[in-house]
Amino acid sequence: MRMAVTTPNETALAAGRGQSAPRWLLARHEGLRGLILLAPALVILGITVIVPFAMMGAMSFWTQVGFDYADDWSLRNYIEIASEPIYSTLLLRSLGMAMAATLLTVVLVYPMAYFLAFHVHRNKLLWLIIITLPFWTSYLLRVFAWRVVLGFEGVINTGLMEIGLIAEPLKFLLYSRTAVVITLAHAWAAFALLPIYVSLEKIDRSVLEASADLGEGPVMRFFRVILPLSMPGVIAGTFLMFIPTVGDYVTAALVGGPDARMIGNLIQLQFGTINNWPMGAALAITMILAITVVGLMFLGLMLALKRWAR
Amino acid sequence: MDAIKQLAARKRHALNRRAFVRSLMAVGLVPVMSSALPGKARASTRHATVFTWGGFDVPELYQDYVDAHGELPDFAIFGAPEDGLTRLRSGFVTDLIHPCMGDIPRWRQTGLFQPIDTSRLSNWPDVIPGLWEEPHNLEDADGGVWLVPFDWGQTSITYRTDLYDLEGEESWDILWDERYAGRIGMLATGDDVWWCAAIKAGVPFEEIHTDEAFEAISAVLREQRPLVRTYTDDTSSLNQALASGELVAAMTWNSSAVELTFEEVPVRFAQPKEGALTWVCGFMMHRDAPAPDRAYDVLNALISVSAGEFLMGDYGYGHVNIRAFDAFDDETLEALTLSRNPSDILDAGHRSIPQPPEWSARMNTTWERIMAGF
Amino acid sequence: MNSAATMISIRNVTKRFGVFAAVQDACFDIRAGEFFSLLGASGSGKTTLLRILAGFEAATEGEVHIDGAPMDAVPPHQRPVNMVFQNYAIFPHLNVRDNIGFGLRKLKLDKAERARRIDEMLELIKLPGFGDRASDQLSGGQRQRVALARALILRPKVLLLDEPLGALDKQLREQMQTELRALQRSVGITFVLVTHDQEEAMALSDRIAVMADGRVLQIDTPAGLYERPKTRRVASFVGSMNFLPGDLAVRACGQAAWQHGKADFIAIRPERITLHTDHPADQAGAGQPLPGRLTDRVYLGERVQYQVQLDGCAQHLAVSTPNTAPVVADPGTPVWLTWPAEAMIPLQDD
Amino acid sequence: MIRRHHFHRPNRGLQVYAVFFMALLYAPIMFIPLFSFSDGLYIRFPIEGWTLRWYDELLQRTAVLRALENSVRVAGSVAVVSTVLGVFAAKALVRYRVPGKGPILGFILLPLVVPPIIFGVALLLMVSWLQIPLSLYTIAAGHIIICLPFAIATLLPRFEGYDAAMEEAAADLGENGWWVFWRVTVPIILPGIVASLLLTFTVSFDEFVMAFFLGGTDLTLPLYVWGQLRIPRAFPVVLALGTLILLFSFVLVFLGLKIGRRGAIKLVDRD
Repeated sequence: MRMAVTTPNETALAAGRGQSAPRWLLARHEGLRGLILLAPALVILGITVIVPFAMMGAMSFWTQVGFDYADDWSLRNYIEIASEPIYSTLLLRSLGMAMAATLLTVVLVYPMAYFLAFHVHRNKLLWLIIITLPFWTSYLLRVFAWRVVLGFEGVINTGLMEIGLIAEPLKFLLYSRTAVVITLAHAWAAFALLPIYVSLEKIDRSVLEASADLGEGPVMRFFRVILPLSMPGVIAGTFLMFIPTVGDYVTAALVGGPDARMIGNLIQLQFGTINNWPMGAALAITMILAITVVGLMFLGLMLALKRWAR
Repeated sequence: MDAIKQLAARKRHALNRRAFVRSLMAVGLVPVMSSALPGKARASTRHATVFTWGGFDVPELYQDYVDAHGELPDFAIFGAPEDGLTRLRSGFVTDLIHPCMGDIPRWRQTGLFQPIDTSRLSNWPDVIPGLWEEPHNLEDADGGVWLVPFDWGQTSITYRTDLYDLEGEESWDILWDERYAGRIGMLATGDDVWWCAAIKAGVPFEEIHTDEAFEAISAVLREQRPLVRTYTDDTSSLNQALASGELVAAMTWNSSAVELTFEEVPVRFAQPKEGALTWVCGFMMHRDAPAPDRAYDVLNALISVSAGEFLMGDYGYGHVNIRAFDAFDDETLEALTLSRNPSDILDAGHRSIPQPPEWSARMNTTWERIMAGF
Repeated sequence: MNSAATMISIRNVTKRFGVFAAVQDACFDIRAGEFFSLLGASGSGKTTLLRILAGFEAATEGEVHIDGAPMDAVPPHQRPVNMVFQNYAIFPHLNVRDNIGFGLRKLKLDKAERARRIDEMLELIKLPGFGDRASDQLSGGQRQRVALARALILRPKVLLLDEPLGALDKQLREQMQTELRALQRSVGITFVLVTHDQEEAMALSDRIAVMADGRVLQIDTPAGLYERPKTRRVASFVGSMNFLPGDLAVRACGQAAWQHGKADFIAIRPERITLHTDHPADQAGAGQPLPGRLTDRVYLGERVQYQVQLDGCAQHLAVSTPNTAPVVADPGTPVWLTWPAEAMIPLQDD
Repeated sequence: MIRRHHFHRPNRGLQVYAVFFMALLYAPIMFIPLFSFSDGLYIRFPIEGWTLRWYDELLQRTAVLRALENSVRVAGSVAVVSTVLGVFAAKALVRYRVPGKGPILGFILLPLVVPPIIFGVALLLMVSWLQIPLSLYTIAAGHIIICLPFAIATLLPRFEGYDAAMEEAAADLGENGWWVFWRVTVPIILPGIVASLLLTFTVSFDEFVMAFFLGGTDLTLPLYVWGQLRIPRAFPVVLALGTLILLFSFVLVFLGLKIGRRGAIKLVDRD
C-alpha cells in the first residue's frame, strides 16, 4: 500500500498562520510559562501567608490598652514572655508533650508501616484506606471518643475493675497529660504512618538481598539497611506530626486537666477571653521560633547519628 | 451522592470527562457561586443572627419568631461572652449577643452596641422590672435599655448527695474540701470563678478592684487548684463527670443540677451559706445590626411566656416574664431554686459589679495563670 | 534552488541552554522523500536538533523551513511533521485504536472514515486485530509500530524518529530496521532519524549527518562516510578505524604511494589490512610490510579481530580478517602487515 | 505475580501486632456509634437502654443540616480550587524549567509544618485589618492554604510518574495546549486528581482550628459540633451525627475504591 505524498498535509493546515507576540514569547520561554501556571497558587499563598505573617510580626510589638492597641513598637510582650515563668513553662511543656506524642506514634506506627510495606502483598490500597478511614471522622469526635475510653466510668477503668486488677478507677487516665499524649498519638497516627510507609516501600528489594548476601542477619539488616533507608520517611512523619501538635489546643481543652494546658490554649485565650491580641501575636511568633529551633536541633541530631552510624 | 454517581458514570465511559468536569463544578464551584447569589437575594429577607451560648439555639425559645417567619433565626455560638465580644471587635457582626448585666458599661465602651427600644417589644410589660431597672442599663439609652434581660440564676455548686459527705451547712467550702482532692470540678470562666472566689475569700464586691482583693482571691484559687480535676467551660463535661462520679462536686449554673436530676443522678444545687453568685443575663443589640426588625422579633420571642416556660422547666434558669411562672407551682420553683419574685433569690446572693476593661484583662490573665499553676 | 527537492532547510541554527550551546550553527538541507539520519553520541545535539524540527524547542538563532514555509513561529501542533518518540509515548489511557486515531480528531471525519483509516494503519504496521488491545498489553516492538502508525496516519510531510529502535533487543532491532526501511519506501515520506547507533544509521539512511558537541561534522551517504571520512572524529565514530601518524604510514607505503600531500594522520580500516605470518614478498604499489607482534586475538564468529604492536614503536593496529583465513597462532607470534595504498585515508587534525 | 522473597515470609509477630494496631486505631472510634444508640444522656457503662431517638432528633435539627451543607460547600469548593491550583502548580514544577523551583516548592509546602492555630490567628489579623467580614469564604480561604500543599504533594508524583513525551506526542499529533491538557494530561493524572479531591475535601471538612478563628455566623460542621459538645442535651445527637458521618465516609471510600479499582485513589500505593 502506498500513500499518496501529494495528499495535502492535514497537520499543516494551520501552519504559517501568524502568531501574536505574547504567544511567541510564551512559546520561547518555558520558565515564563511555568511561572504563569504557578502564579495562582503563589499569589494566593503569598497573600494568605506572607501578609498575615508580616502583620502578626508587627502586631507582636504593639501593646493592648483597654479595648485598643497602641502601636508603640515596644518589646514589652516579649519581655513579659521571657520573664514570666508561665510562658516558658507552657511552651516547654507543649514541646515536651508534642515530642512524647510524636515519639509514641512513630514507635507504634513504624512496625505497622513495615508490615504493610514488606508483608502485605495483596490489597495494599485497601489496608491503607482502612488505616486512614478513622481520620475521616470528625477530629473533635475522635478526641471525645477517648473520653469514653479513658474516663472514670470509661472502658479501661470499667474493664480493669471488672477483672479485679484495680479497686477504684484510675484517675490519671483522663484530664491529664497522659490523656493528651494518648489522644494526640491516636489522632495523628495516619500522618506519621504514610510517609514512613512510602519510604519503606521505596526501598529497593535488591538492596535487602545484597545485605543478606553480604552476611547480615535479619536484625542487623534492619538496623544497618532498612532503618537508615527509611529515615527520610521517619523524619518527614515526625515533622508532620510534631509541628502541628505543639500548637494544638483542642485536645488539651477536651481531655487535658489543669496540668495539661498547652501554649495553644494560651494563644487562643489571648484572642478570646483575655483579649490581648498583641500578646497572642507575640506568643505565636515565639512558638514558631521555638519549633524552628527544636526542628533544627532534631535535624542536627539526625545528621550526627547518620555520621556516627557510618 | 451525585458525586458518586458521577464518578461511576465516568468509569463506565472512561473518556466522558466532560460529564466528570460538570459534576466537579456541581460539587465545588457552583455551590460557591450559588452561595454568593442567594446571599444577595436573601438580603431583603435576612434572618436575625443571635450570638449566644450553645443550648440557647433551640426552637422552643423562639417559637413566636418561627411562627412569624417560618424559620429559626441564625445563630453563632461562643464559649464565653468575652470570646464573643472579642469576635465582634474583630469585625464579626451579629444582631444580638448574650452577655450579662454586669458587662454593660465595659461592653458599651467598645461603641459596638445600640440601645433597644422597649416600646417595640409587645411582651415588655410582662418583664419583671427589678431585672432591668439598673442605672447602667438605662443611662444614655434614649428611654430604652442597653440589655433586654432574658435569663437569671446562680453560679453555685452542684454536688452528688450520695458521694459527697456534707458536714454541716452547704457552703463554698465544698469546693475546697481536701477530702475530695481530685474530684472537684470548676468552671473556667473567669467572670464566674473570680466572683465566687471573692465570696469564699470574704472579699466585699465593692473592693474587688483593689490589689489586696486580687491577692486574697488569687490565694484561695491557688489553694484550691491541687484539688481540681478539671477547669472547663463545657458544662457537658462537668455533667458527664458528675454523672459518672468522677467528680463529687463542681461549680455550675442552674442547668447542670436540673439536667442531672432529670437523668436521676442524685445531685443538689447547693445554696451556700455565704450566698451564691447571682446573675441576670440578656441580649444586647449590635450598632450595625443587619436585620434590626427581625432582631426585635427575636427579643420579643425570647421574653415570651412559652420561651420562659421552656427555659425554667427544661434548663432550670429563671426567666424574666412574670406570667411564665404561672406554669409552675411553688414547690417546683423551689426545687429549681427559682422564685416568682427573683429578688428573693438574686438579693440573697451576691451580684457582680461592673468593672473596667483593664480590670477584666488583669483578672482574666491572673485567672489563666492560676489555672495553669502559676 | 529546486524547492520541490528540498523538504527541510536548516539555516544557521543554534540552540543555547544558558551558556551551553547544544546545537551550533547547523546549516543543511534534507531532500523530499529522503531517509536522513542524525548520528552522534549522547550530548552531541542531535536530539535537540530533532526537537527544533518538531517545534518542541525554539532555535536561539537561525531558522528552519519545512516545505518552503518558515517554522519559526509555528507551534508543534501546527507543523507538518510528526514524531515517533524515544519511548514511543503511547498514551496509557487509550487502547491501540484510539492511540492511532488520536490525531484524527481535528479532521472531523465520520466514524466509518475514521475506522477505515485506522484499519489501514493497523494493516500497514502488521497489527490487524490489535485495535482493542490496551496499550499496556503491547510488547516493545508492537509499541514501536503503534507509535509509527499514530504518526503516519496524519500523512505528515516529514516523520521524525527519535531513537525509535533503542529500546528493542538486538534481533528485533534488526528486523525492525528492515521493516522501517521498507515502510519509508512504501509511504515515500521524508524520514529524519536520530540515533547513536552507527550501524543502524548506515543500514537505514540515504544520507547521514554526523554530529558531535553540537556541530555537524559531515553529511554524506553511508558509503561516503565510511570510505571518505573528512575528520578523525567522523572516522572513529563510523566503524572502527586505525590511525597512524603520517610519517609511519609513509614509511610503510613508500614514497611512491604517497600522493595525498601532507596529512597529520592516515586512517586505515582494520579489514583493509592483510596479516601475514611469514614475511611477504614486496607487492607492486604497496609499501614495505610492517613487522609487528600479535598481542591479542578476539574471536567474533564471522570475523577475527587482532591487535598487533608494530616493532620499534608503541603503535597498536587493529586488524580484522574474515573467519575463512587460517587462524593465526597465539599472541606473541611475529607478524607482518600490508595494505593497499587506496586503503589509506589522509586526515588533518580536527 | 512476583515470587516471594525469603524476606517476605509471613512474620507471626508482625501479624499479631497489625491486629493489635488496628484494634487500637478503631476501638475508640467505635464507641461513637455505640453510644449514639444509648438511651441515656451520659456516657457510661453498662448501657441501660437502646434508642433511635437521637437520630430522629438529628433529622429535625435544621441547624445541623445547615452546618452540614455549609461544610460540604466549603470542603467542595476548597477541594476543587486547591486541586485545580495544585494541578497547575505541579505541572509547572515538574514540566518547566522554572527558576527557583526548590524555594517555591518549599514555600508551597510550608503550611504543612506551621501549626494551624498560627495561620488561624495570622489570617484573622489580616481579615479584621482589611475589615473583611468573617464568613464561609474566609474559612474557605484559610482551608485552601492548608489544602494546597496536600493537593500538590499528591499530584507531583503523578506528574513525575509519566513521560513528558506524552504531552509532546499529543502536541505533535496536532493538538493545541488546551486539548493536550484535556485529552492526555487529565486522563493520565486522573487518579491523582481524584486522590487530591478526596484528600483536600476531607482535610477541609474536618478542619476546626482555622474555622474557629475565621468563621462567621455560618457554622461548619466541626464548629457546630464544638458548640454542641458543651450542651449535655445535645450531645447524643452529636454522636448520632458522628455515626452518620463515619458511615458515610466508609461508604464513600469503599465505593470510590470499587469504582477506581485500578488506582483511582492511589494515594501512596505504588504497586
